[in-house]
Amino acid sequence: MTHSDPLAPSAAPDLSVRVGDLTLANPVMPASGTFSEDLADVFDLDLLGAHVLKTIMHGTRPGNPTPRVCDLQGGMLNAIGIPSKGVAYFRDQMLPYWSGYRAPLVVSISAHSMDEFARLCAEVSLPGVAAIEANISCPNIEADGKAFAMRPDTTEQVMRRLRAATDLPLWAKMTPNTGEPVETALAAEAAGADALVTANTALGMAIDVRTRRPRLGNVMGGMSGPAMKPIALRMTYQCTRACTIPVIGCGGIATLDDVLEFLIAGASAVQVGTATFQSPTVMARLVAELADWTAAHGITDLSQVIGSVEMPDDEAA
Amino acid sequence: MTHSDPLAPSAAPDLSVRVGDLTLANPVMPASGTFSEDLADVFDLDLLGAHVLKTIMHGTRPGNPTPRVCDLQGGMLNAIGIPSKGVAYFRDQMLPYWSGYRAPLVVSISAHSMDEFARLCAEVSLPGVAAIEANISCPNIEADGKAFAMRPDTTEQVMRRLRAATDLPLWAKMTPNTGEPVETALAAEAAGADALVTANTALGMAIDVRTRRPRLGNVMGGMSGPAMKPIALRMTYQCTRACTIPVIGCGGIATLDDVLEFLIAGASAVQVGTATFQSPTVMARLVAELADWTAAHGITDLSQVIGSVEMPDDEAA
Amino acid sequence: MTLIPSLLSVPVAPGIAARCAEARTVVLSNTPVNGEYRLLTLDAPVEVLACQPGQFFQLLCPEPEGEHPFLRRPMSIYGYDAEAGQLQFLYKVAGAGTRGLATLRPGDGLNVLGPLGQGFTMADDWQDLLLLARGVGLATLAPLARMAQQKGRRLTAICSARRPELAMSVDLFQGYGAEVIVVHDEDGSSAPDALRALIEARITAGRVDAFYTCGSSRLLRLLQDLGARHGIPGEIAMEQQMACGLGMCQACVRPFQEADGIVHRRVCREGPVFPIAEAIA
Amino acid sequence: MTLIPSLLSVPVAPGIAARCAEARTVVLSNTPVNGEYRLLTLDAPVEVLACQPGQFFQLLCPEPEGEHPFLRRPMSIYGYDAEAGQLQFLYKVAGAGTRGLATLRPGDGLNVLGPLGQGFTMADDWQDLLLLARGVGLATLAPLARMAQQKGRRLTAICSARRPELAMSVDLFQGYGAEVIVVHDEDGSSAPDALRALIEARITAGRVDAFYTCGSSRLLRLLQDLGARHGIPGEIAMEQQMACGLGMCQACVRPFQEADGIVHRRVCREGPVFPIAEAIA
Ligand SMILES: Cc1cc2nc3c(=O)[nH]c(=O)nc-3n(C[C@H](O)[C@H](O)[C@H](O)COP(=O)(O)OP(=O)(O)OC[C@H]3O[C@@H](n4cnc5c(N)ncnc54)[C@H](O)[C@@H]3O)c2cc1C
Ligand SMILES: Cc1cc2nc3c(=O)[nH]c(=O)nc-3n(C[C@H](O)[C@H](O)[C@H](O)COP(=O)(O)OP(=O)(O)OC[C@H]3O[C@@H](n4cnc5c(N)ncnc54)[C@H](O)[C@@H]3O)c2cc1C
Ligand SMILES: Cc1cc2nc3c(=O)[nH]c(=O)nc-3n(C[C@H](O)[C@H](O)[C@H](O)COP(=O)(O)O)c2cc1C
Ligand SMILES: Cc1cc2nc3c(=O)[nH]c(=O)nc-3n(C[C@H](O)[C@H](O)[C@H](O)COP(=O)(O)O)c2cc1C
Ligand code: FES
Ligand code: FES
Repeated sequence: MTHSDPLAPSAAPDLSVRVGDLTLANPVMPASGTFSEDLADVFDLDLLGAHVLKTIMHGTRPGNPTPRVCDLQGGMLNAIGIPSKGVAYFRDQMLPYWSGYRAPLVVSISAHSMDEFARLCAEVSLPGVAAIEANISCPNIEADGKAFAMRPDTTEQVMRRLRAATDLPLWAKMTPNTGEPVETALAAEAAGADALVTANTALGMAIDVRTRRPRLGNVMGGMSGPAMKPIALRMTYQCTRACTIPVIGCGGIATLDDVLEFLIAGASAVQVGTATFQSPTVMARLVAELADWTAAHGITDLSQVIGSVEMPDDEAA
Repeated sequence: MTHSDPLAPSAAPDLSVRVGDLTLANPVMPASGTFSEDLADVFDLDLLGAHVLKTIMHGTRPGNPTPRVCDLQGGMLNAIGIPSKGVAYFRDQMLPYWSGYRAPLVVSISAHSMDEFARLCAEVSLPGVAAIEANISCPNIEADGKAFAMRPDTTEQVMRRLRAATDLPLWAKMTPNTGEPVETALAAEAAGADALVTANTALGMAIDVRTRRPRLGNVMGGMSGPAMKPIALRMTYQCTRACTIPVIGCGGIATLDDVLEFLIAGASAVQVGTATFQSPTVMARLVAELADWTAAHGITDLSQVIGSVEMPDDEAA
Repeated sequence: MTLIPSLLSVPVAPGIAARCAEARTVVLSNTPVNGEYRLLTLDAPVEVLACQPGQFFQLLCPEPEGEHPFLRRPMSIYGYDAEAGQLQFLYKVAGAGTRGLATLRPGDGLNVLGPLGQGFTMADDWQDLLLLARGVGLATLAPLARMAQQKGRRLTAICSARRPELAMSVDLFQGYGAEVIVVHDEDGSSAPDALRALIEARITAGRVDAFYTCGSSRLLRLLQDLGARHGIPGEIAMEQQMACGLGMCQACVRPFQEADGIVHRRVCREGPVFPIAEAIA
Repeated sequence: MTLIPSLLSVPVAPGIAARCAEARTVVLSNTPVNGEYRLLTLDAPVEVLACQPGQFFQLLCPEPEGEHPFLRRPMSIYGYDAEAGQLQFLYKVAGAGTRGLATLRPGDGLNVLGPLGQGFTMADDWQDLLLLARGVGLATLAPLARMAQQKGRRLTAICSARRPELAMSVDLFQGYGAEVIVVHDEDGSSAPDALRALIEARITAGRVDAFYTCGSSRLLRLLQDLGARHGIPGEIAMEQQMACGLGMCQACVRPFQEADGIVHRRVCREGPVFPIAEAIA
């Protein structure tokens, strides 16, 4: 920054937010699986509040059969699976690259068993990693969307194992497919999670009526994009009310109003996924638009926005 | 029908489907809460496969505070609640009107306790009623969307009480908010349900960023319309695979392709809700379009379509 | 909007006198009026033109770029002419739906549903009528002027606005023989006390048999108070969020004061016009 | 599409030689070609015009009435001209996205992302080139003709179609000095055996150093077989469902045969052009 007039709009208002012990320069970060170094061709990745990588698993895995994506009205389905090159590739090839950025690096991990999950967690707790996001919610890994985050007991067990395996800030990525969103959030908090991410994709399906085949090779997959926004916002609101740890909103965020909607509901930061596929520059624009908005509204600290939802009057209908 | 040429497209192909012991002239019926006698101004209600009424409860109730609806990208939220004029009003005022139609009448009921539910079920089992749809899933009745259909045990308990209370065909309306859709479906079947309806609305929320207030007076509400279609289709598919009783698809159906998508996934019939708000004539048009489609594709019986989804080849990705 | 309702026509049951229909209209013009408002004139089929003042339509708004209005938007009938086959709406660009309406160009199609709801009544002994409204509310009351003229009633229209030049429909009211009084915020003539004095003077002169108003709680409270004091009946057109507009979904209820207590009525079905005395501001 | 990407420009990091950009273009023309196909010509900024034949763009298609294409649609570059500031796509109207493209009129804006992927290569010893493609695949191969001419190579283009008059790009190939052979279904000249005979005759005459093709599995298998028998290398442009087009999401993988076994590569990043020998039909 070389500007001298602190009142000029370009004086970059302070958009910093805290997520537990971590301070982010702004609340906008990518959602896991929708981001990679390829995006650096389109904007300066250091404009982001953090970098969140595609979930990695311990060994190498091919991922799901194709087609792996299809589009919907207001969203998409994916069943990428978690193609993974394994932990060694991450350590040797990816970490050095990402360490070159100022933005804190969040590493997303997953596993089929608690042992493997804890081992992977310890192995990725390396210098240069700012936080670990535990993807306990990927609906593609186990049959019919049953993941750790579907239930409070499995959530608490796996998060305790991860908590013991690392000293880094530990985020738990929740699923909208559970019938107990609040109970699982409380279980993650009780197990020592430093933040929650609400949420991963909603389990869905689509059929091509001409071929009578499912549109995804995996038959079912995760719905993301604006279509799931009301569900993700509801979970964000439920979790911020129930828990004391910060919540990171995620699901369908594409516009400044969406960012504000999640912050007002209580999110301390937001993740943007599918919108990047529609417009790869969207996250950089959201940061700029948020700066303009705070300036225009006299907001000096985003804590004036976060959780500021007003409850309706208690008037009769 | 006075046409003489049986090959002319106007010879009204047979669109009848069976839902348990009930035969419907065609698979298209309204979803509860999105239909009333007011629609008779717009098309002949006897064009429908069945009539499904707004859920009634035992006593009179005012419903939720306003605003009760808001619109979304590809859908809407509602928190109408169940304003009810009680069972006497149904018996004396509504039943005589609906008995004037040929289309079978399906009465949707709900209650806060199993006792009240069973009593209401017995009281509405009247001549002129063809089936009872148990709304065990309305997300607005109990806090945070917890309804009977959220869990297999409560589903089984309440459905057993209802089964004992009536000899009429009994349908169970499921919720997409459960983490155990298959288990609750199996529980409803085990308790003696004759059919399942998949599904009621998905719990969501929206905030007006200018006023910072929730867009619904009730804060949270049920998402319906195209945005929830992939979730409802997934549940329909899961339930038809797991259960032997018929499944009625519901959620986001608006076009002929949507109807076909649910039938191909395994639904024996479909319910149309929110689409009627966009176009009140939509159900009548869907019946006509389905007739044209069967004629054009040489389909003589919808059983050639129902459940005809083809699984992807087992090729590697 | 999501659906493109096809032109396939569907029959109503024999014996039903349909009060409304879903119909495709064609835009004749869509022009700005007064900066904030637009007048939309449609070529409409006769089956939707048996309208009453105070009734409304549900419009399936096109999607403006980047926005997705989903539900229909309710709009009062501003003008209707069965012989000319025309239907008019006066609307204020407020959000996604009305921004969508503003994109309509002559020749474009627009799917409408209506006429809906219960319009204004005009009892035989309501000879001297006083109409009080503000902003887009004047659109809702505009067709009353024609009704009054047809029935040979005297109508005074008090048009309230932020600035005198923003008062709408003045010409239209005058064209139907109404006396028009423009009140506005700049000289304070639109303030409740000023209005109260203005109206009470006319009541005292024996020149008010009934009130008509719409929208604003402030104006409603004023007329409720004056009506109660002086025994003057009247009607108000009210608004509420809607989904179906037909009476099916119960989204659009408002509370009303009846003798036995508060009841809920559907704005789209029992309304949008209600007795002033029963409305709750 | 949902987002209306604003024109706000965002910086890339210093030192990055960006291979692609998200840019707003303006439609110059969008005209039917051969009934099933359309040619879209865009006025495009120079930062997206450093293209290679075989690369593609991701187009943010407008929504046609009643349909909602959500993801971008991949389209091969049919023509590009950095000096004139023009970019062209030849597309077949297939579904919601391409129906949306078909609605574009001169002057409309279109958001594009590109150029993406790895284009065709042309090794120094590939002097005699044989190009074989069908339908819209010819669009993908069209810019190769210019590249061949610029590099002074001899190109033979075998254009396959259902009927002779449907063979596309014949003029374009000829314009760049290629020999064009049209084969079609009506006289059986497009059948695999007929093609095999045709191509083998040329190989025998020593007139084929490399193949280029795209799309069809049938043509791929034919060229793989001929390539293996006669030791002729070549390249194929492949397709797959995509989400991001940039390499981030891993949606677009296809299996390839490497020495050690089958590997997955991203069509959008490692491709869309791959060695014919490694592709799996
Ligand atoms: C019976 C009736 C008659 C009306 N007549 C007119 C008229 O003649 N001219 C005019 O300009 N406006 C009129 N309105 C208000 C008009 O319906 C809203 O301004 C319009 O729906 C706003 O939609 P939007 O998408 O532009 O705004 P948004 O604020 O984005 O709308 C969001 C949602 O809120 C609803 N909504 C917003 N404002 C209102 C409101 N005042 N009443 C009910 N729902 C609302 C919308 O329908 C939509 O579902 C009338 C409303 C009713 C109920
Ligand atoms: C690298 C590449 C280059 C291409 N170049 C051209 C070209 O120059 N001209 C042309 O006409 N077509 C080309 N295609 C195919 C083109 O992308 C599809 O025809 C188009 O996406 C269809 O979209 P739709 O909405 O009209 O059809 P729909 O069938 O409704 O599409 C549904 C979904 O399937 C995807 N899809 C459909 N067909 C294909 C396909 N063949 N490959 C990948 N995804 C597909 C769509 O992108 C969309 O997400 C190319 C595809 C790829 C991958
Ligand atoms: C193509 C794709 C791949 C994804 N991969 C992952 C993943 O590997 N790990 C994960 O936790 N979430 C993954 N997600 C979920 C996103 O991180 C995010 O939670 C979800 O898409 C909702 O946000 P959105 O609507 O902004 O996309 C993926 C989503 C998409 C669309
Ligand atoms: C305004 C509204 C009211 C509803 N009321 C009821 C109800 O009383 N009982 C019920 O079982 N479902 C009710 N539903 C849910 C619908 O019956 C249906 O399950 C749901 O809307 C999904 O279908 P759709 O996307 O076609 O609307 C209601 C839905 C809406 C939109
Ligand atoms: S809007 Fe549906 S009942 Fe009034
Ligand atoms: S389309 Fe996303 S990696 Fe290729």
